[in-house]
Amino acid sequence: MSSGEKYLAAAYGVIFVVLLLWVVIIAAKLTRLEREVGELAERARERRDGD
Amino acid sequence: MIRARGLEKRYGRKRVLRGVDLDLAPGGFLVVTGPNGSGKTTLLRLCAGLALPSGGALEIVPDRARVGFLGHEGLLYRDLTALENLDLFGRLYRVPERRERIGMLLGRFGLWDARNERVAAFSRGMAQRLALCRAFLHDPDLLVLDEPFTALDGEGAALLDRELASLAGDRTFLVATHDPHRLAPLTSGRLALGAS
Amino acid sequence: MNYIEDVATLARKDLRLELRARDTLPAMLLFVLSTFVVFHFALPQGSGEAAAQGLLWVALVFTALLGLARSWAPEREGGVFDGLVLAPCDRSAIWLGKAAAVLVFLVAIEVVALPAFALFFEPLDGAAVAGVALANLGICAVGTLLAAMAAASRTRELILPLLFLPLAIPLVVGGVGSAISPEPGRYLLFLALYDAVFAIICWASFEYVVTE
Amino acid sequence: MSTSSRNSRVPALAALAAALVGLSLALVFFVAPEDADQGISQKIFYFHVPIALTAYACFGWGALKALLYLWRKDERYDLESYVGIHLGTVFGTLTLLTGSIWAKASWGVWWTWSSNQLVLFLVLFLFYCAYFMLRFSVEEGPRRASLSAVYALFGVVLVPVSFFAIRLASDFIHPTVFNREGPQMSGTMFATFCVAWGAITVLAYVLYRVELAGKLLDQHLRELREALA
Repeated sequence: MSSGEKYLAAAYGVIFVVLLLWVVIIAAKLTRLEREVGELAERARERRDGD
Repeated sequence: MIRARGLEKRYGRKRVLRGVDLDLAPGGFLVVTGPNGSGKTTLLRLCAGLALPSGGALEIVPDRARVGFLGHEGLLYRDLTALENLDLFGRLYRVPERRERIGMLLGRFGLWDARNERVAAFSRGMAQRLALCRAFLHDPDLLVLDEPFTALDGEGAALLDRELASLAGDRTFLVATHDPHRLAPLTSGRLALGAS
Repeated sequence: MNYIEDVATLARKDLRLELRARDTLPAMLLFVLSTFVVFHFALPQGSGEAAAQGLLWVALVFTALLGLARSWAPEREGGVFDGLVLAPCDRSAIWLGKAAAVLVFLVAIEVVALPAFALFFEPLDGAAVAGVALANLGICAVGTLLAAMAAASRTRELILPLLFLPLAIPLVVGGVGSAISPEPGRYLLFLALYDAVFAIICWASFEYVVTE
Repeated sequence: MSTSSRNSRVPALAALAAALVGLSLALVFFVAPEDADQGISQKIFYFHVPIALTAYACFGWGALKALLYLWRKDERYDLESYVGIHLGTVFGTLTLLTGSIWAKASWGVWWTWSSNQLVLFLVLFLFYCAYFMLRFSVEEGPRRASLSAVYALFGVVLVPVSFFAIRLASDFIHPTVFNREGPQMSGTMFATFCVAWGAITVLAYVLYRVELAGKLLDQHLRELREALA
């Protein structure tokens, strides 16, 4: 690969990596949210069975 | 004078006030009580126009020039003297016969001798009296006082009692306190805030 | 008319506070002079006028930052922000009064610092001094508002340089340019434009910085 | 205004974004002719410039929402302003990275002060990092929203001001010798550029909506947790 092609690949690679990073961060948030919703659902069930 | 329905205040995650109703007619004297952290200070800041409610309705009739406020902090410049502080706020509030009124208030609260001393040199009780002078300075229609008796000694408290008694009836008061009995004779309404 | 009176009242208060406490002015003066001395040793021999002008502006910007960091200290220590916000005056008068006071301090410092610079490094021509004067307006206008923001934050003065420096870059460009460029007119015009634009936006938005 | 109805369009937009990005990649690598003197590395341009333009758009969007917040005091606008500026900073970082790679490819240096656009993005990058520093150092609540909104407005004013400052500065720091902002583009090159620009813009909007949905979920969850407390 000529040096030009290397830099071209590097540039588009960087774009892809940064977007991937963003997706990872959003995925981490989604799993946290999912766990919290689970806890709340649990608490709601306890309350409903309780009274 | 003040009307609040379902008043709510949130600071991000913390909800400080919820569902507070309040009516304060002109000339009224409403005493707000409640444990620490029940949102008394926040409610008073809302009624003084220092903060916006997060929910519910709040109407305050007098505009801010006619509101006197006493907070936990003295709202005074520590490196200015008593006279300079009152002179500054007197100008901002455009108080007529400013010098005479400042002199009268300082005398009424027993601070005349310390008028040229810097607030930084004041004891907490003297600073509280000066803060009261500042709150009464522009003869406001509505007075919002947050625990006015804190740090006052016997004499200071008596002076404040006399001042409140002389103004009750033709001025409107919203006072937060831990010792409502003292204000019982003047009180026209009570509001107890639970620990939210 | 009342607006001008309020601004004057507030500015006079700051001048009185400074004369009484005397903590900001001496500190700023010593800071700018010692910075020059440090530059003398940091500056390799014969590095030319552009470098010297650049160092003048580094010293000016950071001296201004020192003054701005203390600008709202009296209000914060006495909890007086609420008192000013409640006062019937227009909230922008609070900003303008403080900016005027900071300007007086900055000019007082520069009256000593600029001749000292001319003595230590390069003489300053009329355009350079005009550049400093115009930049002072921008520094005080924007800096005072940002200092009020910093006062509301937990980290107090620590965040002020972060907020201020990106906005000060155009001022440094205008200042250095007016000193070393053969035709300084463009740079002085740019500085005047910066002052006008940012003074308006500060004047309009200060209310939202001090109220909730 | 339940958020579910507004979010129904997001999957469709995401599909559109994917299609457009795929199309523009194909155009860039297989259709667009190689630039005469810069060679193949010139193809970085097709994504570098649209990303820069999208970063400007995000900062503008954040400032618009900030203005709406100051006017309406609705928490929703503060959130939208924050997400907009957050995305603008991500794209700004990308612009700096791809820009320096392009500078290395065409001028042999990883950083050059002579490319006005790169320097402008560096200034904006510093500015908006300070935006987040400010946001994290103030208690959550209306105060933080107001301060962030005012600072965001400063940011959008700073863009043109810095642009002129940098142009003025480049006269005396060292004159620009060879910065090719917009190389002459033949028909297909320009078409590729437009498709890429469209693709990046739609992609940015999708990222914005997804991130915003995540933040709103956070908020609703908090209210739910309080209700069940």
